[in-house]
Amino acid sequence: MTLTKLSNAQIAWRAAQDIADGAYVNLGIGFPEMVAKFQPPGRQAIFHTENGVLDFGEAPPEGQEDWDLINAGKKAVTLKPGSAFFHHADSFAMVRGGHLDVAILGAYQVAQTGDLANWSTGPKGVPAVGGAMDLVHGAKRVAVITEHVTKDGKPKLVERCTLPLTGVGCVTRVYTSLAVIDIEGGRFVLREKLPALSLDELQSLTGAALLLQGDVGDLIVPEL
Amino acid sequence: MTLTKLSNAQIAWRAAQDIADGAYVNLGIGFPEMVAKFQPPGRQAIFHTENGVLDFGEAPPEGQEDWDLINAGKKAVTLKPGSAFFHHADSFAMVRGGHLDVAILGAYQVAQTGDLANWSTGPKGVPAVGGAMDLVHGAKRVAVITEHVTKDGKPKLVERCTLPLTGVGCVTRVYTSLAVIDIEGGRFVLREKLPALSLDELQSLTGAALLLQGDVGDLIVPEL
Amino acid sequence: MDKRIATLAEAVAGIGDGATVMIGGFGGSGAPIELIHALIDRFLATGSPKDLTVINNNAGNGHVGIAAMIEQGMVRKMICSFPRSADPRVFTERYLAGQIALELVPQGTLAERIRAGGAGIPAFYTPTSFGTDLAEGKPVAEFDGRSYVQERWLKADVALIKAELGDPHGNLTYRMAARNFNPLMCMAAERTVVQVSRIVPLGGIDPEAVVTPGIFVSALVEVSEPQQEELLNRAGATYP
Amino acid sequence: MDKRIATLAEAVAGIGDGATVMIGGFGGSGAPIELIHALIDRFLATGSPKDLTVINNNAGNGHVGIAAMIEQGMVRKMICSFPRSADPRVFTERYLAGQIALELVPQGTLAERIRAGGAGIPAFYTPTSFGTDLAEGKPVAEFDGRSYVQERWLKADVALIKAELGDPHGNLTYRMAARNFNPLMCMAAERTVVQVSRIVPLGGIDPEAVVTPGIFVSALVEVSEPQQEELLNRAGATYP
Repeated sequence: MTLTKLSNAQIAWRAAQDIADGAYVNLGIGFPEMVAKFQPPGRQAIFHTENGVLDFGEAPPEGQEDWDLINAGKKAVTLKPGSAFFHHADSFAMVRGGHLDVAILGAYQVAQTGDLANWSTGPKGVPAVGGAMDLVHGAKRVAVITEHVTKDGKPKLVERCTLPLTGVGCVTRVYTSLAVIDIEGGRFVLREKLPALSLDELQSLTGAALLLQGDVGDLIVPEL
Repeated sequence: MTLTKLSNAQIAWRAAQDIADGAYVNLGIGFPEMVAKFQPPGRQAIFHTENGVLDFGEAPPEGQEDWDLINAGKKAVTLKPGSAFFHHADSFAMVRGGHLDVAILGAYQVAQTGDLANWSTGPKGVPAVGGAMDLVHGAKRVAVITEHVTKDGKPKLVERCTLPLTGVGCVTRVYTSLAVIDIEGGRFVLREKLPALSLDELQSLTGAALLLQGDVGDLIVPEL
Repeated sequence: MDKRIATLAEAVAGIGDGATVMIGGFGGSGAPIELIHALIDRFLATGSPKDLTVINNNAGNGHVGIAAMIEQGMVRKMICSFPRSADPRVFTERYLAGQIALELVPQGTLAERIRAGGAGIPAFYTPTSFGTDLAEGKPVAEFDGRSYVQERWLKADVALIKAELGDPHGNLTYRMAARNFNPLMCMAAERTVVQVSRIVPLGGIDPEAVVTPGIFVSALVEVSEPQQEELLNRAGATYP
Repeated sequence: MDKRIATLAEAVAGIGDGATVMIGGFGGSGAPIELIHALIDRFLATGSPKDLTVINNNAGNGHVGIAAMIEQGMVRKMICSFPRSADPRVFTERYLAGQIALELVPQGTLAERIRAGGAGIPAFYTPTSFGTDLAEGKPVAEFDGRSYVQERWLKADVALIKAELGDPHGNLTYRMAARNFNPLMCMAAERTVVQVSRIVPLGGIDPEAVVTPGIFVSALVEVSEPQQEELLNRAGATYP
């Protein structure tokens, strides 16, 4: 297949377009953090980090880090006017209590039921979970950004997760390198796909049936 | 009977003698608040009030009240250097979490099992509980100060409470107008009594058996 | 994003009949008198909102604030720990006449249930009230040999809050013991409306001094010289 | 009452073999490096304390702080949410060799269990981990049609805490995001020992700015230029 799939930055860009002005957002560690760079002009989201900061900004210039001012990924960040500090119990009250508008997370697998597997690839090695299991049960909207398939070409969108679950029935939208897919009533509903990609091709790269409801939009993302 | 029983102030004085320097103390609304006046010289307790102040001081002069600075009895208080404000959940974390050294409460009835009834005199009228039920389950030591008998001469120290309970098995010491009595192993153990009062007289005013363990001290309190 | 609104009337506009309303304050300290009175104004003008369930530590004092709401017949039920006050007649008479319902909750349990509502904790166990009439009908369980009562979270449609400073994002501070239930109620309502004594610009509150982060606040309105319930009652005030 | 103590050695003197020790911090931010190293010094000098259960968000990084405790063989078990770091080798090797036990707890559940320990709440329900491997063996219950997992409180014999300002009564403030688990752990330990960057006189902290009231603090020691774990690791530091 010679299809040009979206880059990580482009997936992050697409996810950022759905974040409303003034939304409270938590971005998972790693790839999802990139979403913060692509806030549409005129909109300003407020970012939450589990370790106890609301409304933090981008990384400081190298050498100017303050290691008491970090995000959940333990990277140095900066403050914006209107930021606030709080302890971990208050921070996860924000998460679990339904106060975040959006959480955007990475995934190993997402099932058509909304189940998410993103914390463990199995019994080998040292298990580590962090805040992932809390985040999936708090935000009003839990979205995933991910490659559409694994490095060896296996579907990441599946009927049923085979890896250890992070949460049950929690994901409502998936932004992939090929498509935007909602999860509704236990089914994948295709919303947008790369224009060059046929429905059949997309279905063949997806581990569960793609439902169509109304028009499928073109997934068009700028060069980044 | 012409016995001179202790005044409320004297009962409060006696209770205050058992409060160690640096103890964290909650005094119930009303009569127990009087205990704060009688801290022995050289000792300083830190007083907690349920509505969210630690280390408050006595009432301000009339006309200088700030009605945002009140105690649980809704009386104006003052601050001492080293005081702190906190919200109600943190305040009752202090209570329920076992962080207070002593709570001193009033009582309608105390049973030899340590059960306390101090919030309701029965189904008539408007029930109101406040923080009483929390306080009896938090402090390391829950003490009661009370008249030894009711206004019409009935025992307040009883085998079993007949009034609605505030808490089960929570009181460990009772300071009355006649005696100091510990509750141990489901029995009243007499520690001190007014010197002019015979054991038989005290027993006749008490609704459950008084156990003796070692010497009974003289309950001697200054004129106040 | 700017959560500031201009008028008290706007602040209380969305509250519907039958709503559950948390109202901050412990007695008069931290009570949002102006928001409450704006709600009464709306009721007098429109007949709504009525049949409210009000959650507060108390049940009103004198003839202002929550007592005035009850007096106007807006309140169907009180959830509180201590429905007594210096002058509790408004609640007392209606309660004894069977015109208002009461759910009596120990004060610490009330605070913890509200926090649980805000923190996504549907139920918890507490030693408080075990073996008493107030535990009747509630599940009990034993942990490490001690008995506990299961309590459920409390949530509300709206919280009416009084704070000291607020910025456009809704970050708040409180004045002394007026803090009490206010930060907890901010967390536990679908919509949290705050009267603040002073609105400051973004960055006007030290991020380490913020007590309620703005994520818990929906709207704020400045009331620069707020009334104190205690002083109103000492002056024999009534509302309206 | 004066909770100040003079030396780090005194601060960690009472911790016994087999103790459960909460250690504040999220990664290096808020980690009480000097208290941890004082505990290692004691172990090296006396062989005690050993067989510790350590509660922290992480499981050490590099060869300082908690990683150095593990490296010295003082730790029997870690209770944490994320035993990974830039350089997690010390924990990883011992874990894979079966030399150290791990109780993995979701981060928010870890925070809430510690708070519950401090607040006298023996158990609570949370949606977190429902239907996952981490809920195995735990009671579940349904509330309002949704499923939840029951979690127990966490308490400790000792908490080692890093704060910014402290007064002689133990009132504390924290520096920025170094707050994290520290205020919760203060509440949940039998004995709470704090290293502060500066001790101020009574009254030196605005009562409204106090984050941890002194009632939760047993002892404090001034460490005026505390080390930052992140910088130590970037410099390749090891302890001792």
